[in-house]
Order: sequence, then C-alpha cells, then structure tokens
Amino acid sequence: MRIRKWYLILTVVVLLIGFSIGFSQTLPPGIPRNETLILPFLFAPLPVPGNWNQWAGWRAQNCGLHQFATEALWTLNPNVVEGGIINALAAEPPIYNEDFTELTIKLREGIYWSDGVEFTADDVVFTLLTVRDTEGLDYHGPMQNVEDAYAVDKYTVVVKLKEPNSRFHAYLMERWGALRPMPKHVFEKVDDILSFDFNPPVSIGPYVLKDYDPGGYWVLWEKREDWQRTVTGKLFGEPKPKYILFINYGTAEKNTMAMLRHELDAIQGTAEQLITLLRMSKTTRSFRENWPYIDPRDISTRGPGFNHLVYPYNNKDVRWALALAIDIVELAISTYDGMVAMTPGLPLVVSKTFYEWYFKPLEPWLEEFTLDLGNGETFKPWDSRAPWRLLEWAQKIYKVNIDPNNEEEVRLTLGYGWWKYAPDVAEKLLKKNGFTKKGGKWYLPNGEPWTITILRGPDPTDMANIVILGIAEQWKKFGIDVVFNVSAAASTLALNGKFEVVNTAHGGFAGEPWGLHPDLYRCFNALRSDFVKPIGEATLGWGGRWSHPKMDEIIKQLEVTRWEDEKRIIELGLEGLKLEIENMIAIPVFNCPITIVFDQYYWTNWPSPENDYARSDNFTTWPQLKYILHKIQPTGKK
Amino acid sequence: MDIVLKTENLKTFYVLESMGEKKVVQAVNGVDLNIPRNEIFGIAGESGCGKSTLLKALLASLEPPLQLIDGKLLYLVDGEYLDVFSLSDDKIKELRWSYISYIPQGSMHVLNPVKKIKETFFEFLESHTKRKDRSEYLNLANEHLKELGLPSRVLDVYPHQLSGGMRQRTVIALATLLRPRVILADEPTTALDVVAQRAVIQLLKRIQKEFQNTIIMVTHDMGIHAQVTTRMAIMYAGKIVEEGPTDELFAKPIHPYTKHLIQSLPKIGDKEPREGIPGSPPSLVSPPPGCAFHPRCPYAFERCKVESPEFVKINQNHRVACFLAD
Amino acid sequence: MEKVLEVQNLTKVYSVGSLFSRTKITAVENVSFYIKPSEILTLAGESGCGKTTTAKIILGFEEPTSGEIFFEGELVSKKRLKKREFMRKVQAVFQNPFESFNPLITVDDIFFETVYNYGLTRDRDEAIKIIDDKLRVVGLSFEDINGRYPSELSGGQLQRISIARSLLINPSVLVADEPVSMVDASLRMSIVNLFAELKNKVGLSVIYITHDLATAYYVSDRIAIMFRGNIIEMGPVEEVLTNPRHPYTRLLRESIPEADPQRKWSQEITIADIEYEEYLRQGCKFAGRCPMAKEICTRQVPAEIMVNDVMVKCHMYDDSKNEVWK
Amino acid sequence: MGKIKAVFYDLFKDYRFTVAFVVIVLLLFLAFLSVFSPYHPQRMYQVTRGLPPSLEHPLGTNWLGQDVFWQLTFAIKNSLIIAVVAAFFSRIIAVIVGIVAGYKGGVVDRVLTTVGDTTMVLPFLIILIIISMILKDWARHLSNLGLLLAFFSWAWDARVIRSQVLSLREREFVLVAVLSGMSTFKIVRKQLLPHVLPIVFTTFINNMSWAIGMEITLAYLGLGIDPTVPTIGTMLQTAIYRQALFLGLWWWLLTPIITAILLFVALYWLSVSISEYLDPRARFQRIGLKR
Amino acid sequence: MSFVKRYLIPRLVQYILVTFFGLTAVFLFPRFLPVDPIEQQLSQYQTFGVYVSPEQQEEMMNTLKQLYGLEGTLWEQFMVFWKRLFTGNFGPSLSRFPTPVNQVIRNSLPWTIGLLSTTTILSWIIAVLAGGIVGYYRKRWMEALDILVMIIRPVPYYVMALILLILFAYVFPIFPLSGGVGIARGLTLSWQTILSIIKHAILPALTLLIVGISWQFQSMKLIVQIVRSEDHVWYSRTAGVDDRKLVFNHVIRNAMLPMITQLGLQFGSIFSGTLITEMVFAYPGVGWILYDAVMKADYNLIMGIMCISVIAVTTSIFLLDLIYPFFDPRVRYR
Repeated sequence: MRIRKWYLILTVVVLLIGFSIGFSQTLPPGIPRNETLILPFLFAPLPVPGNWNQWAGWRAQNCGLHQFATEALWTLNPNVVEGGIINALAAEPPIYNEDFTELTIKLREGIYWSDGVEFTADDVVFTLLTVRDTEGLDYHGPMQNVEDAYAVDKYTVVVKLKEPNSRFHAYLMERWGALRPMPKHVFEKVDDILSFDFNPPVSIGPYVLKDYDPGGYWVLWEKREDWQRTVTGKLFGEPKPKYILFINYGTAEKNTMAMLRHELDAIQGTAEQLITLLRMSKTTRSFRENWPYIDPRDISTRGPGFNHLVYPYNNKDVRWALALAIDIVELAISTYDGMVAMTPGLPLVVSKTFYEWYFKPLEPWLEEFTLDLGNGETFKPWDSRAPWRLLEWAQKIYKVNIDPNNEEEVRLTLGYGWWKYAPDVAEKLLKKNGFTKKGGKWYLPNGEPWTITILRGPDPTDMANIVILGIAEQWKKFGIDVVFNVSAAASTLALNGKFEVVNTAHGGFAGEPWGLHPDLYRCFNALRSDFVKPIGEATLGWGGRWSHPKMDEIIKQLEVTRWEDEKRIIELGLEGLKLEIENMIAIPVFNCPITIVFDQYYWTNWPSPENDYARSDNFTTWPQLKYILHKIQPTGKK
Repeated sequence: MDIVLKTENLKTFYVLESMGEKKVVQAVNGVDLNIPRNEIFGIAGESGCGKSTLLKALLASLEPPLQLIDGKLLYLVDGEYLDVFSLSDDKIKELRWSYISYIPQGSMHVLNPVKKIKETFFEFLESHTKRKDRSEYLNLANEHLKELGLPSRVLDVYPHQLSGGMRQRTVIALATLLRPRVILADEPTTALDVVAQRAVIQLLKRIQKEFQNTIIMVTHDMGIHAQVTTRMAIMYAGKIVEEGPTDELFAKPIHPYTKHLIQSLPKIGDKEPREGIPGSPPSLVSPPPGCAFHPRCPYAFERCKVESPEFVKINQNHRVACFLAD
Repeated sequence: MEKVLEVQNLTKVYSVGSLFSRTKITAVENVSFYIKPSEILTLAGESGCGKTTTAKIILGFEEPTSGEIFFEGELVSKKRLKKREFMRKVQAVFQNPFESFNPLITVDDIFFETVYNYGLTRDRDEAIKIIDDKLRVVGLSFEDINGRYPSELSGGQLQRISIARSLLINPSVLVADEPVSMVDASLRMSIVNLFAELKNKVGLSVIYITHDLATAYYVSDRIAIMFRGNIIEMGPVEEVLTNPRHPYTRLLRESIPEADPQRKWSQEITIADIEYEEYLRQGCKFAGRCPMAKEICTRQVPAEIMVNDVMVKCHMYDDSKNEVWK
Repeated sequence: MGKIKAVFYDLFKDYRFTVAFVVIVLLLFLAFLSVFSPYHPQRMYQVTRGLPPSLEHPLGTNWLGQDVFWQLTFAIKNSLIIAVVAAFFSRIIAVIVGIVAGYKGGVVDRVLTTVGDTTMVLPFLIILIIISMILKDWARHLSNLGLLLAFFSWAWDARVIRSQVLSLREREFVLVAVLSGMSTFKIVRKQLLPHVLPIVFTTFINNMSWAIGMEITLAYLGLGIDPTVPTIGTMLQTAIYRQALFLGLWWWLLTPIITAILLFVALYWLSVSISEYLDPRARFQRIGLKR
Repeated sequence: MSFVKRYLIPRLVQYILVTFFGLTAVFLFPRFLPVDPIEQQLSQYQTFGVYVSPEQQEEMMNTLKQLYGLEGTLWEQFMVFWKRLFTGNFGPSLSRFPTPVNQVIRNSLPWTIGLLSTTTILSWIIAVLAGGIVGYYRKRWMEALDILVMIIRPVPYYVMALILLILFAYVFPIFPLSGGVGIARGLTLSWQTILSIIKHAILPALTLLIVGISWQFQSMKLIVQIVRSEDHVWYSRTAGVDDRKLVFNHVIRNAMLPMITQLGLQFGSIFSGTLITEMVFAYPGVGWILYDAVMKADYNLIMGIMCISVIAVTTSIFLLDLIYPFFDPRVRYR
C-alpha cells in the first residue's frame, strides 16, 4: 500500500518535470526562435481556420495571408520618406484613356506562384471576370462596371469599363483591402468558388503557409525557397526571417507576458501596455527612444462625430461650441500622457506628406478663419501653438528629445495645432442659440437639461474609446452631462443613424485617406448627398449624414481628375477640407497614436525616427509589412 | 442470578445551549439497574421520561450534547465487569454488536435507503470479523436469516421495498448477527400494526430463547410488556420508580403511577369506564421537587412534595420508590 | 333510524409510479357504510388498509375514483352541497397533534379563523367567548391557547385543542383520523372519553379511525374492519370483536397485546413482507395469509354476507347465513 | 421585539454569522459613505493618477485619475443595488411561480414548470448578452440590469419552493386550515408562505452573490451597465484592461477582488448560518442533537 | 410497461416540450438584436472603402437576403428553421459566408466538448468526494480547506486564470501561454500531439476545475451535513462500522443523489462558461465563435450552436433522469 502511494507520487513528479522541460517554449524544435519573427495576430481567432479563400468573404486577413502570400497590382509605400505608390504586380502606374473608360495594366515579368506557375495577364483577366460573374464574392459589386477584360499580351491587361471611372484602379490597389489576382490555374478547376477553401493557399508573396491553428489563434509562414521570383524579392531582396508566426495570446495582459517571455517581437497595444513593457523589459523599445514614444503617423483620426439629423447636433454653432469646450492639451495629457498628435481636420492626418500637401497651404486660412458669435462679435479659433504647450508640459516631466525651435519636428510629432480652449466663446455660441446655463449645468433651449449620449464600442483598450472618455470629461467640466451607449453593435447602429454622437472609430467616419497619396476622393465620397438615408436605414456613406452641395461638386470634380494630377487633387482636397472644418462636421482631435513596442531580443533594426524606413502604424495588420522584412536584422541570440 | 449489565447511579444529561441559555435536560437521573442474564427486561414509561436516553447510555453511545454526568456502566465480559466509560473508543467499538447491540425505534431510516439489505449485512460483518470474501458473508447472512425464520430474499431488496414488520425484523436480524449477549431494543414495535407487532415480538422471544441472551426492551405499551418481558422497570422523569417481575408488577402494582399505567388500558370485553392519568408528564429540565410524580398523584401528601423517595424492597425481586410502600 | 352520512361504493385507485412493477393500487375498493346520529363508528385496520384515504375522501381532500357520499340524504357533490356548507357539518381531527397546527402561527389564530370564516360572529370578544366555551368542553380555556405556539403545548393538550377547534361550528359529524395513536397511553383515555361524552351530550357522530382495537371496543358503537381497501367485516363492536367472523378480524383480535401477562400469545403468525403483493392479489386479499384459504378465495372476490347483525366478506359464509366457523 | 432580539442573540453565537454581519455592515457603511464622496464617480482625471495608498488616498488612485477608495464606495453601492434588485424580483417570481405551481397543480403546474425548465436549459450567458444588446438603453441602468438578471435566476428556486409546497399541501395543518374555512389565497399567505420564507431568505442571499458574480462577468465582456459607472465588476475590468497589474498599481486591482471575496464570503456565511438556524435539522446538527 | 408509462412518458413529454420552447427561444431571441447581418456586411464594404452606388446597394441587400435565407415573414423563417433543424443542416454562416454553419461547429465543438466535459465531470467527481470527506470528518485542517474554498469561490474566473497564468506561465514558465495545441505540430494523431493538447489544456482546465470544484464542493458539503445526521449513518456508526466505509457507502453515496441533478444543469453552463476560457486562454472552441456570431447577428450560426446547446442540455438532463433510478432505488420501486 505504502509503496504504491510513493510510486504514484513519483510518477506525478516525473510527469511534471517532463512536461516542464519538454514544452516550455512556444515554438517546437525545428523552428528555431532566432529565425522566426513572432507578431501579434490582432484579429484572432480566424473565423474559419483552414479557409484561405480571401476572395469569398473578409477572412484570414492580418494573419499573414494578405501580407505574405498575396500581392496587389499596386500598393502604398510604407517608407514615408520615399512616399508614393509601389508598383507591385503591375510594372507601371495605371494607364487610363481620355474618358476613363479603358484601363491598361502593364504587369511585372518573372513573378511566379509558389507552385511554380508563372503569373501572367491571364490571372488578372480571370480574376476580374470571375469576380464580376460570381455573386457573393468580394468586389462583385464594384466589378459590375467591367465591360470586358482581356490580355493583350502575356503581361498586358486591358479593362473596358461600362461607365467612366478615374479611380477604378483603386479597387486593385492595396491599402488594407484590394482585389488581388487569383491563381487562374487553381481557381479555373473549382466549381464553386464561393465555398472553395483554397487550402493550402498558393502564394505569390515571399512566404508560404507552413501550419495554422485549428482554433484559429496562430498561423505560421515559411519563407519561399524561390523568394527571388516574387515582387519583394525583386524590389528589396531577401526577407530576413525564415519563419513568421502570427499569434494571439488572448487578452492584453497575456500579450504583455508573452513579450516579456520574448515570445512576441512587436506589439501595438494601449498606452499602459507601452509603458509597462518599456519599464519591465530591457530589450524593448518603442518607435521613439523617449517621450512621446509613439509613431504618430497613422492615417486615421479619432474624435466624436455627430448625427446631423439629430437636434441640436445639426446646428453648426453647437458643434463648434463643443469643440471649443475641449482643452486639447489637457485631453492629450489625461488620456495618453500627451503621446498623441493633434489635428484639426478629419482626413488631415499627421505625416510628412500631408504636412507638405495639405497643412502648409491650409495654415494661412486657418489663421484667418473666423467664427461669428452673434452681436457682431467674432472669434479666431485657430491655436497653432497647442503642440508647443504640450511639449512644455512634457519637458517638465519626461526626458524629451524634441527641438522646440524645429517647427516641422514639433508639428510632425505632436500635431499641427488645434482649436483654442475657449469655454467663454463656446458659451456665447450656445447662448446665441437659446441654450441656457444654470448652476453650472447646460440646458437645452426648451428648458430640459442637456445630456449627450455617446455611442461607442465595448473594448476599453480601444484608443477611440479612451479618447472619447477623455472628451466626455471635458464636456462634463463644461457643464454638459454625458452618458454612454456602449454597444458591440456600435458600427451598425451608427450606419443606421441611431445615435447622437459617435466615436469616429465606430462608424463615425468612413473613409480614411490613402496616406501616401494626396487623393481624398475616398474620404469625401462618403459624404455624398445621395448616401444620406433617414434614421433607421443603413447608409453606405457616413453615418453622420452630413451633406453639402459644395461637397457634391468637389466629389464630381475629383472623379474626373486624373490620379496623377496631384496638383488638382490637392486643390480640390483643400476645398473639401475647408468645407469640413467650417462646418465642424465632426471633431477630430488626434491621429490614432501608434503605441508600438518592439522587442529587440531576437530581431533588431526596427524603424525609428533616425532609421525611418517605414511607418509603424498598424504594423502587423497592413500588407506593406512584407516590404520591410528585408530591413530587420537577427541578433543571433539563441 | 448472573448480572450481565449494571449501572450505578447513572446520570446522563443533555446539555443544550439554546436561545442564549444553557439548558440541562435531566434525561437519566441516577439510575441503578442490575440486568440479569437470560431474560427479557422491560422498561416502561411515558414519552419523554428518559427511557430511550437510558438505552443510549446503556449502549455507551454518548454523543454531544448527551453527556455523562455521573455514575458507572458495567458490562460482564468474559466473567469480568468492565467499566465501559473508561474504555477506549476502539474497545467500545469492538464490544458493540459482539457483546451488546441495538434495535432502533424506526427501521425506516436506519437502513441506507440506496443500498440493498445485504450490503448492510456485509458492512456489519466486515467491520467485526476478519476479512472474508463476499460469498462467505452472503452465506453467513443467509444462514442467520434462516435461523431466525426469515426469508433470505430480503437480502436482495432495498429497505423501502419491505413492509414495516419485515423491515423491523430484518433490523433485528442485523442486531443479532454477531450473537451479542445483550440486545437493547428501543420501542421496536411502535410504528407497527398489531399483526406486524406480534410477529416482531415473536421473533424477539424466539431469539432470546435460542441464544439465551438478555434483551432490554423499552416500550410505552404495557401490553407488549405483559406479553414478552419477564421482568420490568417503570421509569418516570428520568428515574426508575418501580422494578420487579412482570407478573408481579401487573398483579400487584405498588407505585400509583404503575397502577395508573396498568389500569388505564382498555380491554376488549370490558367496557368499564376508565380514566387517564390527569396532567402531563413533567419537564425534564425542571422536574418537580420531591417525588416527581406528586403533581399528578392522587395519593400525594406533603412529604412527597419535598422529599424524593428511596427504594423500598417489597421482596427479593421487587422494589419501589414510593412513600406509600413504607 | 336516519343516516347522517352515508358512503356508497367508494373506490379510489392510485397510480403508483413503480418502475419495474405492474399496475395501479386500489386503496379503497367499493366501500359502503353509513353513520347514524349520535353514534361512534370505528374504521379499523392496519396501516395501508385504506382507512385514512376513506377519511380524506369524505372530507373532500381527495377525489374518489367512483362512488358517492350522502349527507343527510343529499348527494355531496359540487352542485348539490357546497363544500363549505358540508365542512360546517363535517369536521375532522387528525393523527398528529403537533402537525395539526402550523408551528409558525399561534394556536389561537386558527380558532379565530374558524369562527370568522363560518360567520359565527365578527366580534372578537364574542369570538373569544365561543372559543372559550368549546375549550372548556375539552377541559381547557382560552387562556391556555392565547398567544401560544404549538411547540409550547404538550401532545395531549394539542389533541384536545384540535378537537375543540373542530367543535367550534357545532358539526354533526366528526372524522377522527387516528386521534390517539400519537398520544401517550396515559393520556389516551381522556381523549377517547371525550368522544363518548360528546356523543352523549351533544349527539355528535364520530367516525373514529384507528388501529387500536382496544380503544375502539371501549368507545364505539359499531366497527368496520378494513383490509387492503375493503371492509371485510362490519357490525356492532361487541359482536365483531368478541366473536370475530372473518379470519383477518380474528388475527387482529388475536394480535392485540393484552396487558395481562397471564394471557400470552400462543400461535405463530406470518406477515406480508412486501406490501404491494396483497394489494395486487386477485380474489380475497387475505387469501395469501389465511389459514382457511380455499381455492375459490384466490379467484373470486367474496360477496358481502350478513351473518346476524354483522356484515362479513368471506367465502366461508357463502353457503349458509349461519355461523359455521368456530 | 424580544423575539427578534433573541433570534439575533442566538445567531450571533455563530462566529460565521458574527463575522458576516460585521463585514456586511462595514460594506454597507462604505456604500453609505459614497454620499459624502468628494469626487464624482464617473469623472476622470480628478486626482493625480497612479498614487499608492496614502493618508489622503487610503486606497491610492488609479490610472484614470480617480480615488480608488471613493470609487469603491460607489462600486459597493451599485453592485449591491444590482444584487438586491435581482434577488428581490427573482424571489418574487420564484415564490409566485413555486407556490402557484405547487398548490394548484395540474395544467398550471405543467405550464409553469415547463417555462421554468426552459429558462434553465438556455445557454444563459449568451442569452443575457443578446438581451443586454437588445435592451441596450434600458439595461444600462443599475436596477434594470438587476431585473434582467432576476429574470434568469428564479427557475431553480421556484422548483425548490414548488416541491416544498407540494409536501406542505399534504401537511395536516393545511388540511385543518381548509376545514376552518380559509380561502385558498389566505391559506397560501398565512399557512404556506411562512414555511417558504426561510428558503426565500437564504436563496435571496445566494442569489445576491450570483448576481454580483454575473455583473462581474458581464463587465469583463464590456456588457451590462455603462463601464464608467463604478461597480465591483467595472472596477475590476478597468483595472485589468488598463494593465494595473503590470503597471504595479496593485491597490487598484486588489481592491475590487478583495471586496468581492469579502462580500461573497460574508453572504455565504450569512446564508449558511441563517439556513442552519432556520432549518431545525441543521440546527440540531449545530448543537449536535440527534433527531 | 409501467416504467414506460409512469416514468418515461412524462419525462419524455417534458423533455420534448422544454426542448421545443428552448429552441423557439433560440430562434426568436437573435432576431431582436439591434444588429443586422446584412448591414454588417455593408459596414465591411465600408471598411474596404468600396464604392457602391445607391441602386447597387439596394440590389446587393436583396441578393444577400436571398443568400442568407432571410426572406419571408418571421413565421416562414421559423418553418425554415425547423426544416433545417430536422435535416441537421443549419445553412451557411452569415458572417463567414458561405462556410456552412455545420463546418464551423465541426471545427470548434470538439475542443469545447473535450475541455469542458472533462473538467465538468472531473470537478463533479472531485467535489463530491472531497465535499463528502470534508463534510463528514470535519477535522481542523479540513475546516481550513473549507475556508480556502470559500475564498477561492468568489474569485472571478478570469482573475483566477490570470493568477495561474502569471504563476505557471510567467514566473515559472512551465505551461504555454495560450492556444489549444502546439505550433507546427499539425493535427496528426500522434503521441506528441496528444501530449501537446494535454499540455495546452492544463491551465484552462485547472482554472475551470478550481472554480467548478469550489462551487460544487460547497453545495456537496451542505448536503453531506444533512446526510451525515441521518439515522442510518448514526446506526451504522453505532454498529461499529468504520468511518471510511461510512463516508463512501453512506455519506457520499447518498449525498451524491441531489448532485446528479446538478450535474445535468452543469452541462448547461458549458456553452456559456467556455466563452471566457476561450477569451483568456485563446483556446479554440465554440464559445468565442458564438459570441462573435452574436455580435455580428449571424443568425444561422447562433441558432446552430444554441440549438446544439439546448438539445445537449435537455438530453443530458433527460438521460440523467433516466439513469437516476439506477442510483436511487427509491425512485425505481415507488
């Protein structure tokens, strides 16, 4: 009896030791850690693990499939210094005829699918026609405009359009989503493309699928032997990691633990996570060495958007008053420790290109921009010094490496500037419209207390939610009550117009700019007057339901402007921007701050201000990731 | 006359803490008993007179709040009197069922409702005999039932399937499994019908006859006492008030309480008006001073109210605690 | 000679949810009897013979499967006689005095309820007077119950209180379901005497349900012996109990432990070990244990035969109406 | 009055009751303190963030610039409101359904039992998520969330009450009550209800802790009430999501956890102690008396 | 015959009724969601930045309606729902269109069942045994265990998970942080794979066990306290039966009976309870998929999973009811 008991205990102990020695690492033997790049899989789990048919449904994105296994015809250059568009599978920019009814695409030669078949014009033609003719595929709708597509030769495709469209190539251009060519030799054999799982996927990028989690929490990619025969190989040479693992460890604190265990090489999380990781690990660093750490150059802005069909938010003065009631510096400090870049315009993101294209020409106008407060009073709201005030605050607390005299550096790090904090002006604007203030609380003209209901999503780590909470604080301080409608269905509710004020991230604003191309067509297009639907009906445009005849005109003008005609595009863009700002259609406050942390334990040479070879915004979700893999360097650690 | 079990001034009280007060229930309050071998000894009394508690005390099964206050309990084991309360728990456990066993009042709940009867037999056998295999135990149980004239099929059923009488007899079979010298039976027939009651009594008598052991039977039913016991004690308010041979007690009761008990019973064929005993049984928490029976006693006089009567020997076998007997 | 209450061909079938056994159980089978004014009728038999079920059907707590009840010649059904009207004439006393009163409510409450609900008075003082009157009948007073919880009273008191409650509205019939079985022997007589007193003084009819044949003999006028749902013998109590005709009645009679050590049981008896079997039996239910059983007994249900004043249900009396069995 | 006093006197002899009582009173006191809070419960950045416990901030401040101690007072108050509302209304449903089903029997019983069973077999957390999405605006209020929870927690207890009533219905004192001419409603109210109340009472407490636990789970999913309204759940959720653990703000994380544990243990002990007191079988057990 | 009529039929009827109403609720509830699967699809297009003209939008919505099977009145959809249920085909998932719901479930359900049923049953067994032993003996150190359980029980599940993770995946990196199976092992049936699956399941299972055991331990202990005061326990103890036998043959055996019913309901919480496990441990399974489906108003998927859940729960309760008589002879014979 006693012997048996001891035997049992011994077995348990041995088992435990065996377990702990055998498997304490994430990676199995045969996949050396120092040759593997581990990236966070933000959108995990995969909805349908094992289905890689990206043409039928928004799936398997951001886990390597569209980063490493596919290519678009064109793609945005992640290198901000260079800027512009990279010709990927296409050899040249799109060539339109005079009236935009015909598009000629020249393809790059010598690109091969991972199964050894060469990529040709046939693949592109097949893709365009198949998508046009198969209901249920993504881009089926937009492809209805394709009259015909044919190959002129092995590397030239001509697309005939039913209606003129100067931006048709945008469907084929990679930003996040694009219609990417499918391998004809695989798909032509498939009866039902809609339900085809394309497993394993045939790759045209530098990596092939090695393994994936049946539960959908990780995907492992392996470098192609013939990486030279891919676009990246041709353009940038050999990507460094032999393997790339996309993995989701679950909740935020687990990702933190994973990076501390050196089982994650990059992570874009919350400000708290950034601080934690910088504090707890010696091998981590962010984009910037010092405060404000972040890379501000995201292409989306955050802030509250209004429902222009709901009183009182349909009143321009009210919207302006709400904007002027926000102390932008205080907001930046309270929500993100000042680690944000402020911007006054919805599509006016903070980046070198936009600075040159849009902000510089806009600044004089901003300086002169005047609000009418009634009774002949006016007010110039623009505050170009706001970033410097933020900088001053930071210098007292942090070690800061920004030269206050270098205007460009300050503006490109902490933002262009914002509206003055002018509660008194806001008060005048409101009182002009019949609002009253009693006992520190604002009342609507009909005498009811004013409570703003903000629609937002449930994720408390979402930057947009953190910012909106801060804005709500500002408004409460100003004397308006704020309540939240927290709904996982926020986007749908916004599309249906069932809200008063909404977070821009949750359907508040539809079109983000391209970022590296000045064209704002996709931003303005959401504001078309024919998209405006009554409350309760879904819109394809902006949930805020704002429209303006002048904006319609700008959209129309953009449609007939060539993609290459940057001068005209910027001209129209500026007009649209001014219109948006004048009307304060939403209150953009910050660019989405990129709180990225890199672990330099296994991989180094990550982008930094000194070594600025790539934006790090949504580093791990965007397809341009494959264009920087040749830059990172292994440290050689075991 | 061999005495197999005796008590000396046995006092066991329930010490309760309830509603913020300490409450002492003087359930067994100074009992001297000498129980001879080879006899059915009856203890009679109204409910709440302490007779069931006395049995528990005799079984040496004192669990809180029942406490031994004073006195001794002696078992005659191998010709020697053992002071039971001074023995170790293991030793007492060993004596249980082999020397002294117990038949509980209601058989319904004392058998595990989800086990077949034979499992209980095995359980008891396993706990007291050297480990054997089940078939041997089964044989033992079968034989024992046969000996008692019970059908062996009771082994294969569940307790609730048996009729009350059969279940009670099964419990009796369990109590006699190891041929104990003393069997304590606590109201073994109370919950039964007259017919079943008769069968149970028959069984007890038969067992006693066959095994020549001692049965101590507690019941409030004087009829049962008349039928089976050879000797009996009347208990009132935690004390024995009269003890003697059953025949003699029924023929010549001395204590007024005994008289009442016997006389109040109606008989078939006799429609004479009969009276119950007036009043209610006394509280054991605060029993009346003097003779506890005096508030209900038609013959009570001053002395009864202050002084507790001592035993008076009527003859060799008959004693009574009443001033009237002097 | 009128009949206050008459029961005709009462049958109650229960479905027993037994997993592996067979059919339904007829708890009461074709039972007919009546009671006259100022009469005590005993329904006697062992537990499970259907006597309590019969009482519950009479009181309307159970729906009979078939059969009728007449009160003063009127059919008791929802149409002919309202439930409350009936209850005002027929009241009941139950077995367990501790169970008859809600332990969480003071005892006086139910008295006031009865008084108010039957519209005797609306006035509290008057109600107290009515209540006090009835309590005096049972030897208590309103002071004894006012504001007291059942737990503060003894079983004997409670049972008398229970009777007093049932008398509040001056019913003509009292159904007493085992009123003394939970009461100490010494107190039984006072309750039984109470019934006799009420019968004589106010002309109350009592259906006295019991398994105690001795008190039945002592107090009742007529007796009906029930066995497994059937009345197998019914007639004047002296006749039935001193000269039992049915073998079962005889067994019952024999099994009463008489409080007389000189008259001990002689014969061994057998009892049913598994209860259902007798219920499910064809023919006479007692045939399995009957020492007189003939072949016909296992096939055919015996008819009701009048032998002198006594109704008996036994095949022995098939041929002649005379007493053939000695 | 004297009776109540005696009951408490008796209960206080159980150390579990005493401890639980003290803890509950303490928590109630904290909840009451929220009235005097110098800070608004939903406002942020009111104090320096991330301060460790000190005299000025007894439980430190959190990363959102709120005083944890005063947040806690609101959290306890709000969690208790949810719990009491949930427990109260689910008890009402359970008592009505249980008594009606048990006493009436027949078709009514069938229907009610089926409804109850159905609510028990549904994957309740998911249904709760769905309903809290459907009734978004409505469920945002504390008491409404309580109501919602109430709707899902009556079935089991109704079942227990039903079976209790089924056996009560056969008890002699109920028969006597019928004989004394009491109406069905009166019998239910006077004779049955007092017997059911102990179950109602103990399940009330158990239901409270269940509701608090549910609120914590819902808060973790970002559902339920407005996350800026402090409850034990939202406090915990914010602390976890804002990496209180790795930021080293242990006071922020531990406060709701310890409060939850204290509250649960207190409620558990209260329920055990009271149910033992009310159930004579268990009461004998406690003083060791055999039946 | 009587068994069928008296025991089986009423339970079968109740089983069918409850299943029917449960499934109807499953059909109805999601339809009141403020989310609409078609609008979800549209908002995805928005994310793509795809331009669709308003006329095309109308057409697209109709196409999607048709594809999703959302045409017709609620009643017609209800009929379709039953038809699909009986053919065992729940149609395509809307948010993962056109993947069939059945396939989505097939991929995820085994993980959930594997983890949850093991822990449910295991925690039940451990709780019954431990609750029985502790409830019976009431030794000092057992009281300590009791208090420990009491403190553990209210710890929210994910806090417990976090504590275990920090301990066993961070401070002592014995176990992996997340996932259901090791990376690059493939799902081939091999000793390595099985070991890897077990290894990955340990922390989630441990969390579920600790939480599950402490809940059930407490209710078992309460039942045991009643059982141990029953006469047959006292009688057998008086008869000299040793404690070990008393604990197993009397106390645990009898106190187990009410716990069997609880086990049935416990299965009901599997589908709900798995959600947080999957979120915290990034464990594959059906819970997260269901949550996601709710968020995206994927009616077909919601109904598919919830139907399985409802049917599984009612069936397990029904089956436990059926085998209950084997544990409790009192039910069997009366």
